[in-house]
Amino acid sequence: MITVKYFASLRSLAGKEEDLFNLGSETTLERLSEEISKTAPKIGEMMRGKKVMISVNHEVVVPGAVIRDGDEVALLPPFSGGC
Amino acid sequence: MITVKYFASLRSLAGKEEDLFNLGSETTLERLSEEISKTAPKIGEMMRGKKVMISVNHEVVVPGAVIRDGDEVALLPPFSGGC
Amino acid sequence: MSTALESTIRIQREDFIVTDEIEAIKKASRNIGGIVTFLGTGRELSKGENITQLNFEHYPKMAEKKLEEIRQQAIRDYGIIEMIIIHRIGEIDIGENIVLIVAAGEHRKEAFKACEWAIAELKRTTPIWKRETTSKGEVWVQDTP
Amino acid sequence: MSTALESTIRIQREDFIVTDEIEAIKKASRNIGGIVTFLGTGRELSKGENITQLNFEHYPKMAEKKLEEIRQQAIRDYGIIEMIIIHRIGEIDIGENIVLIVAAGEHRKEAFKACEWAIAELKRTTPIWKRETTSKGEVWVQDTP
Repeated sequence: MITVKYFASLRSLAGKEEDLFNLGSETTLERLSEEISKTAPKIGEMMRGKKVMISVNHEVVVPGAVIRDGDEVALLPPFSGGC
Repeated sequence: MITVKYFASLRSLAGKEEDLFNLGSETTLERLSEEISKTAPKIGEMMRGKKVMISVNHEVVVPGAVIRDGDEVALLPPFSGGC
Repeated sequence: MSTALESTIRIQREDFIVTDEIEAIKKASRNIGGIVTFLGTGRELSKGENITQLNFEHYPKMAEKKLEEIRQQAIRDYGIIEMIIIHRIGEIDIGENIVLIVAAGEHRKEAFKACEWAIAELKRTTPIWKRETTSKGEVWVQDTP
Repeated sequence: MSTALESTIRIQREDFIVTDEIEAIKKASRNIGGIVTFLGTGRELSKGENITQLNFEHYPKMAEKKLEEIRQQAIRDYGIIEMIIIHRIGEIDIGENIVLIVAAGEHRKEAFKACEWAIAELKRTTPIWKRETTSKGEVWVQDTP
Protein backbone atom coordinates (compact mmCIF):
# COMPACT_ATOMS: atom_id res chain seq x y z
CA MET A 1 0.00 0.00 0.00
CA ILE A 2 1.02 3.57 -0.66
CA THR A 3 -0.09 6.19 1.85
CA VAL A 4 -0.90 9.64 0.47
CA LYS A 5 -1.09 12.58 2.86
CA TYR A 6 -2.83 15.89 2.17
CA PHE A 7 -1.85 19.07 4.00
CA ALA A 8 -3.29 22.56 4.50
CA SER A 9 -5.26 23.77 1.45
CA LEU A 10 -4.89 20.37 -0.24
CA ARG A 11 -6.52 18.66 2.73
CA SER A 12 -9.51 20.96 2.34
CA LEU A 13 -9.55 20.18 -1.37
CA ALA A 14 -9.28 16.42 -0.84
CA GLY A 15 -11.77 16.49 2.01
CA LYS A 16 -9.58 14.07 3.95
CA GLU A 17 -6.19 13.77 5.63
CA GLU A 18 -4.94 10.71 3.83
CA ASP A 19 -5.63 7.99 1.26
CA LEU A 20 -4.36 4.47 0.74
CA PHE A 21 -3.66 3.08 -2.73
CA ASN A 22 -2.64 -0.40 -3.83
CA LEU A 23 -0.58 0.06 -6.97
CA GLY A 24 1.73 -2.94 -6.94
CA SER A 25 5.32 -3.13 -5.79
CA GLU A 26 6.54 -0.18 -7.88
CA THR A 27 4.79 2.67 -9.67
CA THR A 28 5.18 6.33 -10.64
CA LEU A 29 3.83 9.63 -9.39
CA GLU A 30 2.14 9.97 -12.80
CA ARG A 31 0.23 6.74 -12.23
CA LEU A 32 -0.59 7.76 -8.65
CA SER A 33 -1.94 11.13 -9.86
CA GLU A 34 -4.33 9.27 -12.18
CA GLU A 35 -5.64 7.20 -9.28
CA ILE A 36 -6.11 10.34 -7.18
CA SER A 37 -7.94 12.01 -10.11
CA LYS A 38 -10.69 9.40 -9.85
CA THR A 39 -11.95 10.97 -6.61
CA ALA A 40 -10.18 14.35 -6.63
CA PRO A 41 -9.57 15.36 -10.28
CA LYS A 42 -8.26 18.81 -9.35
CA ILE A 43 -5.51 17.38 -7.15
CA GLY A 44 -4.46 14.85 -9.80
CA GLU A 45 -4.25 17.71 -12.27
CA MET A 46 -2.15 19.82 -9.87
CA MET A 47 0.27 16.91 -9.47
CA ARG A 48 0.66 16.46 -13.21
CA GLY A 49 0.89 20.23 -13.78
CA LYS A 50 3.64 20.42 -11.12
CA LYS A 51 1.56 22.87 -9.09
CA VAL A 52 2.28 21.00 -5.89
CA MET A 53 5.48 19.83 -4.21
CA ILE A 54 5.63 16.13 -3.47
CA SER A 55 7.64 14.24 -0.86
CA VAL A 56 8.27 10.53 -0.64
CA ASN A 57 9.25 9.25 2.79
CA HIS A 58 9.84 12.83 4.01
CA GLU A 59 12.11 13.95 1.17
CA VAL A 60 11.00 16.18 -1.68
CA VAL A 61 11.22 14.34 -5.02
CA VAL A 62 11.24 15.28 -8.69
CA PRO A 63 8.02 14.72 -10.67
CA GLY A 64 9.30 11.60 -12.46
CA ALA A 65 10.17 9.75 -9.23
CA VAL A 66 9.44 6.05 -8.80
CA ILE A 67 7.46 5.06 -5.71
CA ARG A 68 7.33 1.71 -4.02
CA ASP A 69 4.91 -0.31 -1.97
CA GLY A 70 5.02 0.99 1.63
CA ASP A 71 6.09 4.51 0.69
CA GLU A 72 4.52 7.56 2.28
CA VAL A 73 3.75 10.22 -0.31
CA ALA A 74 2.77 13.72 0.80
CA LEU A 75 1.28 16.52 -1.26
CA LEU A 76 2.71 19.77 0.01
CA PRO A 77 1.25 23.20 -0.75
CA PRO A 78 3.74 26.11 -0.62
CA PHE A 79 5.18 26.34 2.88
CA SER A 80 4.27 29.31 5.04
CA GLY A 81 5.92 28.65 8.37
CA GLY A 82 8.31 31.04 10.07
CA CYS A 83 6.20 34.06 10.97
CA MET B 1 37.28 76.08 35.09
CA ILE B 2 37.67 73.21 32.63
CA THR B 3 37.06 69.71 33.91
CA VAL B 4 39.20 66.95 32.41
CA LYS B 5 38.11 63.34 32.85
CA TYR B 6 40.34 60.30 32.46
CA PHE B 7 38.93 56.87 31.62
CA ALA B 8 40.13 53.25 31.65
CA SER B 9 43.87 52.97 30.84
CA LEU B 10 44.24 56.77 30.86
CA ARG B 11 42.89 56.95 34.40
CA SER B 12 45.57 54.48 35.49
CA LEU B 13 48.15 56.58 33.66
CA ALA B 14 46.93 59.85 35.18
CA GLY B 15 46.56 58.31 38.60
CA LYS B 16 43.24 60.16 39.05
CA GLU B 17 39.72 60.36 37.67
CA GLU B 18 39.65 64.04 36.87
CA ASP B 19 41.50 67.34 36.91
CA LEU B 20 40.41 70.98 37.01
CA PHE B 21 42.20 73.66 35.01
CA ASN B 22 41.73 77.41 34.94
CA LEU B 23 42.68 78.52 31.45
CA GLY B 24 40.62 81.67 30.93
CA SER B 25 37.36 82.01 29.05
CA GLU B 26 38.54 80.31 25.86
CA THR B 27 41.50 78.09 25.02
CA THR B 28 42.56 75.19 22.81
CA LEU B 29 43.16 71.48 23.27
CA GLU B 30 46.79 72.14 22.39
CA ARG B 31 47.09 74.54 25.33
CA LEU B 32 45.24 72.14 27.62
CA SER B 33 47.60 69.31 26.61
CA GLU B 34 50.56 71.47 27.70
CA GLU B 35 48.97 72.03 31.11
CA ILE B 36 48.32 68.31 31.48
CA SER B 37 51.95 67.59 30.51
CA LYS B 38 53.16 69.39 33.62
CA THR B 39 51.92 66.53 35.82
CA ALA B 40 51.35 63.75 33.26
CA PRO B 41 53.73 64.30 30.33
CA LYS B 42 52.80 61.05 28.61
CA ILE B 43 49.11 62.00 28.45
CA GLY B 44 49.89 65.45 27.08
CA GLU B 45 52.04 63.83 24.43
CA MET B 46 49.27 61.36 23.51
CA MET B 47 46.86 64.28 23.08
CA ARG B 48 49.22 66.17 20.81
CA GLY B 49 50.14 62.98 18.88
CA LYS B 50 46.40 62.26 18.35
CA LYS B 51 46.77 58.92 20.13
CA VAL B 52 43.64 59.53 22.17
CA MET B 53 40.08 60.50 21.26
CA ILE B 54 38.80 63.63 22.96
CA SER B 55 35.25 64.69 23.73
CA VAL B 56 34.03 68.11 24.79
CA ASN B 57 30.67 68.15 26.54
CA HIS B 58 30.02 64.53 25.48
CA GLU B 59 30.74 64.98 21.78
CA VAL B 60 33.93 63.81 20.09
CA VAL B 61 35.88 66.77 18.71
CA VAL B 62 38.68 67.32 16.21
CA PRO B 63 42.18 68.03 17.60
CA GLY B 64 42.06 71.77 16.82
CA ALA B 65 38.83 72.37 18.74
CA VAL B 66 38.35 75.45 20.91
CA ILE B 67 37.29 74.88 24.51
CA ARG B 68 35.55 77.28 26.82
CA ASP B 69 35.34 77.91 30.52
CA GLY B 70 32.90 75.41 32.03
CA ASP B 71 33.48 72.72 29.39
CA GLU B 72 33.91 69.07 30.31
CA VAL B 73 36.76 67.51 28.38
CA ALA B 74 37.21 63.73 28.41
CA LEU B 75 40.19 61.70 27.25
CA LEU B 76 38.88 58.50 25.73
CA PRO B 77 41.01 55.42 25.06
CA PRO B 78 39.76 53.15 22.25
CA PHE B 79 36.30 51.85 23.15
CA SER B 80 35.86 48.17 23.94
CA GLY B 81 32.23 47.79 24.93
CA GLY B 82 29.82 45.40 23.29
CA CYS B 83 31.09 41.95 24.22
CA MET C 1 34.54 22.20 26.09
CA SER C 2 31.20 21.40 24.50
CA THR C 3 28.17 19.80 26.05
CA ALA C 4 25.45 18.18 23.96
CA LEU C 5 22.10 19.85 24.54
CA GLU C 6 18.76 18.13 24.69
CA SER C 7 15.89 19.23 22.46
CA THR C 8 17.65 21.67 20.16
CA ILE C 9 14.80 21.12 17.66
CA ARG C 10 11.15 21.31 18.72
CA ILE C 11 7.73 21.66 17.16
CA GLN C 12 5.22 22.21 19.93
CA ARG C 13 1.82 23.68 20.78
CA GLU C 14 2.89 25.39 24.00
CA ASP C 15 4.73 28.69 24.14
CA PHE C 16 8.49 28.87 24.79
CA ILE C 17 10.49 31.20 27.02
CA VAL C 18 13.32 32.92 25.18
CA THR C 19 15.47 33.37 28.30
CA ASP C 20 15.29 29.64 29.05
CA GLU C 21 16.45 28.74 25.55
CA ILE C 22 19.32 31.23 25.74
CA GLU C 23 20.42 29.84 29.09
CA ALA C 24 20.22 26.33 27.61
CA ILE C 25 22.39 27.22 24.63
CA LYS C 26 24.96 28.92 26.88
CA LYS C 27 25.60 25.52 28.45
CA ALA C 28 27.00 24.28 25.12
CA SER C 29 30.30 26.10 25.66
CA ARG C 30 32.12 28.58 27.87
CA ASN C 31 33.45 30.20 24.74
CA ILE C 32 30.20 31.71 23.46
CA GLY C 33 30.56 35.46 22.93
CA GLY C 34 27.60 36.27 20.69
CA ILE C 35 24.05 34.92 20.69
CA VAL C 36 21.68 36.06 17.95
CA THR C 37 18.00 35.29 18.30
CA PHE C 38 15.20 35.56 15.79
CA LEU C 39 11.69 35.59 17.21
CA GLY C 40 8.76 35.59 14.80
CA THR C 41 5.50 36.89 16.25
CA GLY C 42 1.92 37.16 15.04
CA ARG C 43 1.27 40.44 13.23
CA GLU C 44 -2.14 42.03 13.15
CA LEU C 45 -1.94 43.12 9.52
CA SER C 46 -1.28 40.97 6.47
CA LYS C 47 -1.72 42.41 2.98
CA GLY C 48 -4.08 45.03 4.37
CA GLU C 49 -6.32 42.53 6.16
CA ASN C 50 -6.86 42.63 9.90
CA ILE C 51 -5.96 39.25 11.31
CA THR C 52 -7.70 37.94 14.40
CA GLN C 53 -5.93 34.61 14.71
CA LEU C 54 -3.26 32.40 13.19
CA ASN C 55 -3.17 28.64 13.01
CA PHE C 56 -0.11 26.59 12.11
CA GLU C 57 0.08 22.95 11.11
CA HIS C 58 3.08 20.82 10.19
CA TYR C 59 3.94 17.51 8.58
CA PRO C 60 5.20 15.52 11.57
CA LYS C 61 8.59 13.78 11.19
CA MET C 62 9.42 15.62 7.94
CA ALA C 63 9.24 19.06 9.58
CA GLU C 64 11.45 17.98 12.50
CA LYS C 65 13.86 16.35 10.06
CA LYS C 66 14.16 19.57 8.05
CA LEU C 67 14.77 21.64 11.18
CA GLU C 68 17.51 19.26 12.26
CA GLU C 69 19.09 19.51 8.80
CA ILE C 70 19.00 23.32 9.06
CA ARG C 71 20.59 23.20 12.52
CA GLN C 72 23.40 20.91 11.39
CA GLN C 73 24.09 22.87 8.23
CA ALA C 74 24.16 26.15 10.17
CA ILE C 75 26.74 24.76 12.59
CA ARG C 76 28.83 23.31 9.76
CA ASP C 77 28.63 26.13 7.21
CA TYR C 78 28.79 29.15 9.51
CA GLY C 79 31.06 27.78 12.23
CA ILE C 80 28.67 28.54 15.06
CA ILE C 81 28.75 26.54 18.29
CA GLU C 82 25.08 25.60 18.63
CA MET C 83 21.60 26.38 17.31
CA ILE C 84 18.14 25.91 18.78
CA ILE C 85 15.03 26.00 16.58
CA ILE C 86 11.49 25.94 17.97
CA HIS C 87 8.27 26.36 15.97
CA ARG C 88 4.83 26.45 17.50
CA ILE C 89 1.76 24.90 15.91
CA GLY C 90 -1.96 25.27 16.60
CA GLU C 91 -3.81 28.47 17.40
CA ILE C 92 -1.69 31.59 17.89
CA ASP C 93 -2.99 35.04 18.79
CA ILE C 94 -1.68 38.40 17.63
CA GLY C 95 1.55 39.29 19.44
CA GLU C 96 2.23 35.71 20.48
CA ASN C 97 5.46 33.87 19.74
CA ILE C 98 5.52 31.68 16.61
CA VAL C 99 9.11 30.68 15.92
CA LEU C 100 12.44 31.01 17.69
CA ILE C 101 15.92 30.53 16.29
CA VAL C 102 18.90 30.93 18.62
CA ALA C 103 22.40 30.93 17.11
CA ALA C 104 25.37 30.94 19.48
CA GLY C 105 28.89 31.62 18.23
CA GLU C 106 32.27 32.69 19.53
CA HIS C 107 31.75 36.00 17.72
CA ARG C 108 28.70 37.86 16.57
CA LYS C 109 29.26 37.83 12.82
CA GLU C 110 28.77 34.12 12.26
CA ALA C 111 25.83 34.07 14.67
CA PHE C 112 24.02 36.82 12.72
CA LYS C 113 24.67 35.09 9.40
CA ALA C 114 23.62 31.66 10.64
CA CYS C 115 20.44 32.96 12.27
CA GLU C 116 19.33 34.94 9.22
CA TRP C 117 20.08 32.03 6.91
CA ALA C 118 18.25 29.56 9.15
CA ILE C 119 14.94 31.43 9.22
CA ALA C 120 15.01 31.89 5.42
CA GLU C 121 15.83 28.18 5.02
CA LEU C 122 13.05 27.20 7.43
CA LYS C 123 10.53 29.12 5.36
CA ARG C 124 11.86 27.52 2.18
CA THR C 125 12.20 23.87 3.19
CA THR C 126 10.15 23.06 6.26
CA PRO C 127 6.62 21.71 5.78
CA ILE C 128 4.71 24.09 8.04
CA TRP C 129 1.60 25.96 6.94
CA LYS C 130 -0.13 29.05 8.25
CA ARG C 131 -3.87 29.71 8.20
CA GLU C 132 -5.00 33.27 8.81
CA THR C 133 -8.40 34.13 10.23
CA THR C 134 -9.79 37.52 9.23
CA SER C 135 -13.28 39.03 9.22
CA LYS C 136 -13.68 37.47 5.77
CA GLY C 137 -12.97 33.96 6.99
CA GLU C 138 -10.04 31.56 7.08
CA VAL C 139 -7.37 31.25 4.42
CA TRP C 140 -4.22 29.15 4.04
CA VAL C 141 -1.31 31.45 3.30
CA GLN C 142 0.59 30.64 0.13
CA ASP C 143 3.59 32.93 0.18
CA THR C 144 5.08 31.50 -3.01
CA PRO C 145 2.15 30.40 -5.19
CA MET D 1 -0.83 51.92 16.98
CA SER D 2 2.43 52.70 18.72
CA THR D 3 3.08 53.07 22.41
CA ALA D 4 6.13 54.85 23.78
CA LEU D 5 8.23 52.53 25.91
CA GLU D 6 10.05 53.47 29.05
CA SER D 7 13.76 52.80 29.43
CA THR D 8 14.66 51.73 25.90
CA ILE D 9 18.28 52.68 26.71
CA ARG D 10 19.97 51.50 29.88
CA ILE D 11 23.46 51.17 31.32
CA GLN D 12 23.24 49.22 34.54
CA ARG D 13 25.14 46.98 36.95
CA GLU D 14 22.39 44.40 37.42
CA ASP D 15 21.63 41.65 34.94
CA PHE D 16 18.66 41.89 32.53
CA ILE D 17 16.12 39.27 31.50
CA VAL D 18 15.85 38.86 27.74
CA THR D 19 12.24 37.67 27.83
CA ASP D 20 11.17 40.75 29.79
CA GLU D 21 12.77 43.07 27.25
CA ILE D 22 11.15 41.22 24.36
CA GLU D 23 7.74 41.43 26.03
CA ALA D 24 8.35 45.15 26.63
CA ILE D 25 9.20 45.81 22.98
CA LYS D 26 6.14 43.87 21.80
CA LYS D 27 4.01 46.51 23.53
CA ALA D 28 5.28 49.11 21.04
CA SER D 29 2.99 47.82 18.28
CA ARG D 30 0.58 45.04 17.34
CA ASN D 31 2.23 44.95 13.95
CA ILE D 32 5.60 43.50 14.99
CA GLY D 33 6.38 40.34 13.02
CA GLY D 34 10.12 39.92 13.54
CA ILE D 35 12.26 40.55 16.62
CA VAL D 36 16.02 40.13 16.31
CA THR D 37 18.10 40.07 19.46
CA PHE D 38 21.84 40.28 19.94
CA LEU D 39 23.16 39.12 23.29
CA GLY D 40 26.86 39.53 24.01
CA THR D 41 28.22 37.25 26.73
CA GLY D 42 31.53 36.85 28.53
CA ARG D 43 33.84 34.42 26.71
CA GLU D 44 36.46 32.43 28.55
CA LEU D 45 39.13 32.84 25.89
CA SER D 46 40.54 36.05 24.42
CA LYS D 47 43.60 35.97 22.19
CA GLY D 48 44.63 32.67 23.70
CA GLU D 49 44.41 33.90 27.31
CA ASN D 50 42.07 32.30 29.84
CA ILE D 51 39.87 35.02 31.27
CA THR D 52 38.58 34.75 34.81
CA GLN D 53 36.60 37.98 34.96
CA LEU D 54 35.54 41.01 32.98
CA ASN D 55 34.95 44.53 34.20
CA PHE D 56 33.20 47.26 32.23
CA GLU D 57 33.18 50.97 32.88
CA HIS D 58 31.46 53.77 30.97
CA TYR D 59 31.47 57.54 30.65
CA PRO D 60 28.13 58.45 32.22
CA LYS D 61 25.84 60.73 30.20
CA MET D 62 27.95 60.42 27.03
CA ALA D 63 27.47 56.65 26.81
CA GLU D 64 23.70 56.92 27.32
CA LYS D 65 23.56 59.72 24.78
CA LYS D 66 25.38 57.60 22.19
CA LEU D 67 23.07 54.63 22.78
CA GLU D 68 20.04 56.86 22.31
CA GLU D 69 21.53 58.19 19.06
CA ILE D 70 22.05 54.61 17.86
CA ARG D 71 18.46 53.69 18.75
CA GLN D 72 17.01 56.69 16.92
CA GLN D 73 19.17 56.21 13.86
CA ALA D 74 18.28 52.49 13.70
CA ILE D 75 14.57 53.30 13.76
CA ARG D 76 14.96 56.04 11.16
CA ASP D 77 17.42 54.39 8.76
CA TYR D 78 16.18 50.81 8.85
CA GLY D 79 12.46 51.42 9.31
CA ILE D 80 12.14 49.26 12.39
CA ILE D 81 9.41 49.88 14.96
CA GLU D 82 11.45 49.98 18.16
CA MET D 83 14.88 49.17 19.62
CA ILE D 84 16.05 48.48 23.16
CA ILE D 85 19.74 48.67 24.09
CA ILE D 86 21.09 47.61 27.48
CA HIS D 87 24.77 47.43 28.49
CA ARG D 88 25.98 46.20 31.83
CA ILE D 89 28.92 47.69 33.71
CA GLY D 90 30.96 46.47 36.66
CA GLU D 91 32.17 42.92 37.28
CA ILE D 92 30.94 40.27 34.86
CA ASP D 93 31.74 36.57 35.04
CA ILE D 94 32.30 34.15 32.17
CA GLY D 95 28.98 33.21 30.54
CA GLU D 96 27.16 36.20 31.99
CA ASN D 97 25.21 38.71 29.91
CA ILE D 98 27.06 41.88 28.88
CA VAL D 99 24.98 43.64 26.24
CA LEU D 100 21.52 43.26 24.73
CA ILE D 101 20.12 44.81 21.58
CA VAL D 102 16.52 44.08 20.64
CA ALA D 103 15.27 45.23 17.23
CA ALA D 104 11.57 44.85 16.44
CA GLY D 105 10.23 45.30 12.92
CA GLU D 106 7.23 44.43 10.84
CA HIS D 107 9.43 42.01 8.94
CA ARG D 108 12.62 40.21 9.76
CA LYS D 109 14.96 41.74 7.20
CA GLU D 110 15.05 45.25 8.62
CA ALA D 111 15.27 43.88 12.16
CA PHE D 112 18.36 41.80 11.30
CA LYS D 113 20.04 44.72 9.56
CA ALA D 114 19.25 47.21 12.32
CA CYS D 115 20.43 44.87 15.08
CA GLU D 116 23.71 44.02 13.37
CA TRP D 117 24.38 47.66 12.56
CA ALA D 118 23.55 48.76 16.12
CA ILE D 119 26.05 46.47 17.86
CA ALA D 120 28.82 47.50 15.43
CA GLU D 121 27.94 51.16 15.99
CA LEU D 122 27.88 50.68 19.77
CA LYS D 123 31.40 49.27 19.67
CA ARG D 124 32.54 52.15 17.45
CA THR D 125 30.94 55.16 19.16
CA THR D 126 29.97 54.40 22.74
CA PRO D 127 32.44 55.21 25.53
CA ILE D 128 32.49 51.88 27.32
CA TRP D 129 35.69 50.06 28.23
CA LYS D 130 36.44 46.45 29.09
CA ARG D 131 39.07 45.25 31.52
CA GLU D 132 40.01 41.56 31.35
CA THR D 133 41.39 39.67 34.30
CA THR D 134 43.65 36.72 33.48
CA SER D 135 46.24 34.75 35.44
CA LYS D 136 48.74 37.40 34.29
CA GLY D 137 46.79 40.28 35.81
CA GLU D 138 44.34 42.91 34.64
CA VAL D 139 44.42 44.65 31.29
CA TRP D 140 42.23 47.26 29.56
CA VAL D 141 41.23 45.93 26.17
CA GLN D 142 42.11 48.18 23.27
CA ASP D 143 40.46 46.62 20.26
CA THR D 144 41.48 49.39 17.86
CA PRO D 145 44.76 50.85 19.13
